[in-house]
Amino acid sequence: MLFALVLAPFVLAALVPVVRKVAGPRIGLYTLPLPILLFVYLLSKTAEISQGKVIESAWEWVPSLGLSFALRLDGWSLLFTLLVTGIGSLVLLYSHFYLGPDEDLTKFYLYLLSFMGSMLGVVLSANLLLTYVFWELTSFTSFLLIGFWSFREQSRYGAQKALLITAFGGFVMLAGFALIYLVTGSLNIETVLANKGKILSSPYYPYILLLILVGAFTKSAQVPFHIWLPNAMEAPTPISAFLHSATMVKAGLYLVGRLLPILGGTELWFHTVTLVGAATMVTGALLAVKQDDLKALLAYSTISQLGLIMLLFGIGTPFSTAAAVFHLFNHAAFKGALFMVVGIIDHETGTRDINLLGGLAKKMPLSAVITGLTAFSMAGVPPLAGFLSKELFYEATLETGTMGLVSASLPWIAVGASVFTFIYSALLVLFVFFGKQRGETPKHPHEAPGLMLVGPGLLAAITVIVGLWPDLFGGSLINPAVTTITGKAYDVHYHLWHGITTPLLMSSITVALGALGYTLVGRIRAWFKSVRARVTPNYFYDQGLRLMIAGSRKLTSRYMTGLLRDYIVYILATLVTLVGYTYLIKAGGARTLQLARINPYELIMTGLLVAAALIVIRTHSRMVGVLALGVVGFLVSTLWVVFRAPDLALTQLIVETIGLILFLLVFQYLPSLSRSTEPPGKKAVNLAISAAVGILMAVLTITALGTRLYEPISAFYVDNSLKLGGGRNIVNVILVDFRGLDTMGEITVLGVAAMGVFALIKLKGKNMQ
Amino acid sequence: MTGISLSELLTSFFILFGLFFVLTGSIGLIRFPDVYTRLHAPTKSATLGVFGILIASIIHQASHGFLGIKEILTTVFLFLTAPVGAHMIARAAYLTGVQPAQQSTTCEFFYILRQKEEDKQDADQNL
Amino acid sequence: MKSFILETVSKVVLFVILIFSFYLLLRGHNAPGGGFIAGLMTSATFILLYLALGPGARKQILPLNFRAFIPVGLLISALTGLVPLAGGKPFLTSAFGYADLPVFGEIEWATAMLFDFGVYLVVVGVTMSIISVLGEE
Amino acid sequence: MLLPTVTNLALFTITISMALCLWRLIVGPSFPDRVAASDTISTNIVALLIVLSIKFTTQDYFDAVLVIAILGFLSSVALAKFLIGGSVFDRD
Repeated sequence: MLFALVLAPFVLAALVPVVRKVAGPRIGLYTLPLPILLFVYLLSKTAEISQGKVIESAWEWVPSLGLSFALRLDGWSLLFTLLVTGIGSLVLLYSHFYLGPDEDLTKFYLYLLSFMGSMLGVVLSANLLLTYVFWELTSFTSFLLIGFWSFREQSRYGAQKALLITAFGGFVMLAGFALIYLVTGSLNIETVLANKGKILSSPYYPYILLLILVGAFTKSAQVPFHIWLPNAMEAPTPISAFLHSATMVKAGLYLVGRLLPILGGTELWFHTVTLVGAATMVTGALLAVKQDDLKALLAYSTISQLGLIMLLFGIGTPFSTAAAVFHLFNHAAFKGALFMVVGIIDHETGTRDINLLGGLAKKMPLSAVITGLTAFSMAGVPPLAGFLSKELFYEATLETGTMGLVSASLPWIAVGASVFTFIYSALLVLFVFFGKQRGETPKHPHEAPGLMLVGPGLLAAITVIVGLWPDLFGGSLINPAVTTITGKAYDVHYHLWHGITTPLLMSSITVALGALGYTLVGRIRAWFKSVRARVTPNYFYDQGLRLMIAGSRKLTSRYMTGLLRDYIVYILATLVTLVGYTYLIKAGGARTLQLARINPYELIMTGLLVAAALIVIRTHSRMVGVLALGVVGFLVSTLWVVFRAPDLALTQLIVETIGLILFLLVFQYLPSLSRSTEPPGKKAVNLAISAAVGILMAVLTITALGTRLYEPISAFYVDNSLKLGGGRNIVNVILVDFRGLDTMGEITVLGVAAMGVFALIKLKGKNMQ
Repeated sequence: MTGISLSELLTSFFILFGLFFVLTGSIGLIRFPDVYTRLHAPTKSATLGVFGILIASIIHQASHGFLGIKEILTTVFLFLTAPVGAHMIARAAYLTGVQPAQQSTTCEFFYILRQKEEDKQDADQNL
Repeated sequence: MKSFILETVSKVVLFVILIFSFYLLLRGHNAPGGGFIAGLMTSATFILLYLALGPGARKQILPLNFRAFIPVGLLISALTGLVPLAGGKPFLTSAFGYADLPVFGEIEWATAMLFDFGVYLVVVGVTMSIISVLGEE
Repeated sequence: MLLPTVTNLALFTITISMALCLWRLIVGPSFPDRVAASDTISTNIVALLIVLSIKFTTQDYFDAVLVIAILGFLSSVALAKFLIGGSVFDRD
């Protein structure tokens, strides 16, 4: 059944072009039922899954590679599948209104649905290699989606950047998986989990950990690799809402969560993941404050929140994992809503520049309410869900215990980052919706159509409900996920009010400092903008790309001279050196060369042959060359006949003649043969190489005929060709019967070659006129 | 020399017969002064020379019990095509203006051909 | 520069070679011959036709579309391969037997010959389509 | 005893005549000479093969013989046509 879950979006994606003809501009609504259906199906499964039951189905895809199409629905993947399908359906509904009918809707929905399928694949896959396959699929579909408005240079740049970085991460991760396969001998997550001791103790452990973490960090836009996410904002807003806030960027977190029981628990894990998480959280928050474009602000805020969750996974205690999962769920909800609202603002007012917006509350009351709820939940203001996850976050940072300086400083970093989170959330709400109208917006703002607000409204409602009754989701969603990760049953009840505890103190400090900060927000933004860091990861990326391209161009231009002659020289030279080397050194020179008796008659024939060949070389006129070549062919065929190989002789003869005629036909187009004016040096090289190849081939054939390593198979053909093949002409029986498949291949190649020649000539004809 | 059957005698006779023409054809190819005369010799070798050897092979095979239809087909084919081949080559030589050697008689057709070409060129000019 | 001698002779010779190439094709199984050689021979015949009568005339006498030969040939060869597959045997297994026809007496048929015929068609198709394209350009 | 000597003699003389043609091919002042030379070479090869088939008394060579004859004719006609108008298939 899980196959249907993963493959259905792909099938529907394939059908989109067809459905588009029927549905016309309303294709969005036609594709809506699928994610809703999947969402409902998954909801029906939550009851069983929360009891710890696991649904599995596997199909041997490529057994030899250990790649089986194994899917597994457990607590941790259930949460993600619900996220993907739930937010997916809201995004589909939203994009129906967001994208005008003149957009290329077929392409949009086809990519979107195939993304949904591949994302489901990532979270459901139980085989590491399969995860990798779907992982790269998500990178690929996100590339297509970011570059949806391909006529804009910025979106092309953003798409390429996203693909390069995430695909690079994917490759590095694949190396990590390979090492795991090396150590544990299996790619199935269950078996890998079973002998996790082997991995932890093996010398490869640090490499495995770092390689896989790079994959996760690139996908979840952690610090050094975060630069692609802001550029990914070039994608249409529903995509940013769906991919770049709720699902795709969380795949890295999913992987970290999935591999925590296997790789986690060690000091290396704690230090790398926590530090990177903390660094991302801080940089994201700081950069978010100074952004002018609302979407960029949200992008940096996503980076900061992802850093926060990664940090929690780094701590690795069951409590911090619970906090991480809880925040992950909340973040998906409020960030999705925020992106959609920003999309509405952009749609309605025509701009996303924060300096032009202001006082929209009067004209867009509903959006103001939704943004207020979601932004303040992000800021961690009670009684919203964000406050609760912030509390859990603070509590988790407090009890990291033994890890020395790092664990001591965590709470302060957490509070610092949360202060800035509060500032930019306040910016989002107060700056945009309240206060006076700052600048002229291109379009006169008014409220979005009702149905468009359903998506963000629903998500805002969830943040409020989860805030007031956290336990509602705790039992069915959060705890099963944590149990799958930590492996031990985790049954904690969540409630909003924990009483007066240090986390509450920290929260109140954050809110106080945040409010204070907001009052000075103008000066803070100006100061942040003035800080011009020269050496940023962006700088590395752009310069690195430029240098790589320039370098490779310089390298190839050195040996790719464009002259056919040079290429042939390269090929033959390598042939001679490699084969010659193995023959002379490895095989210790010529074996006993048993030469058959050469009767004088053959000598004369070969003499004539060489003479004709010399004519071909020495001649000036093309015609004589071709003619002499014909004579060479004829003489070779007589040799065939003498050695009693009539089939070969016949074929050789006819090919010679038809070749001659083809030459004549082509001569009408060829320019006159100019004397090859190559410098003597090059001619010497040509001579040397051709001589070497000639000798090599002769020696090889003689030794090959001389040595009898294996029983020649000709014996089989000789006695079976009549019995099995029913023909006395062994060559033909082999060609047509025993080795029929090869001939099939050959004639197909012949057909394709003919088509090629035909096209070349016809095309040449066309653009000649 | 005893015990030579009739067929062996005949075969070798015809081989020699054919051989004579093949050889003379090649010698002719070398000795004759210009293209046109040179073309006469090899066609003879093609027809009569190969013809002789073919008859020899028919007799030889017949004595061994094979009736070679293919030999007859080849002879017929050769008889047909050899002269045409020579004709085409001569025509090609003629049209590309290969000069006949002095010994051969002057050839009226040459002048007619020249005339035709000149009129054609004039026609092209004033077109 | 039509040459009448060539034309008349080639009309006669044409059939000789054509029959010969079919002969080569059919007996390919037991003696030198087979799809490739016969295919080339037939293309030689058509070339002779081109030489003698020019491509235009060829269209009236032989209104064949050589490019269609290639897929047809491939299809025949593929079918001879697929039919045994349908019958459960591995791809391209060939059957053969002996049948005696009234006129020709006892002859040997083999499905491999069908395959060979497919090869024959492809070879003719390939050579002739290239030559006709070059020729008529 | 007579036949083997005769066939060997035949083989020898045919090769000689082929060498002569080859010489004409190399020297041949005008191009048609060279075409004639190559045509004769193919005829010589035909003769050679027939003599060989007599020598080995086999039937197999006759196909090759016929084919060589056909192709020899074809190539010389093609070469000749090429010489005349430069276009082998002259469009009528």
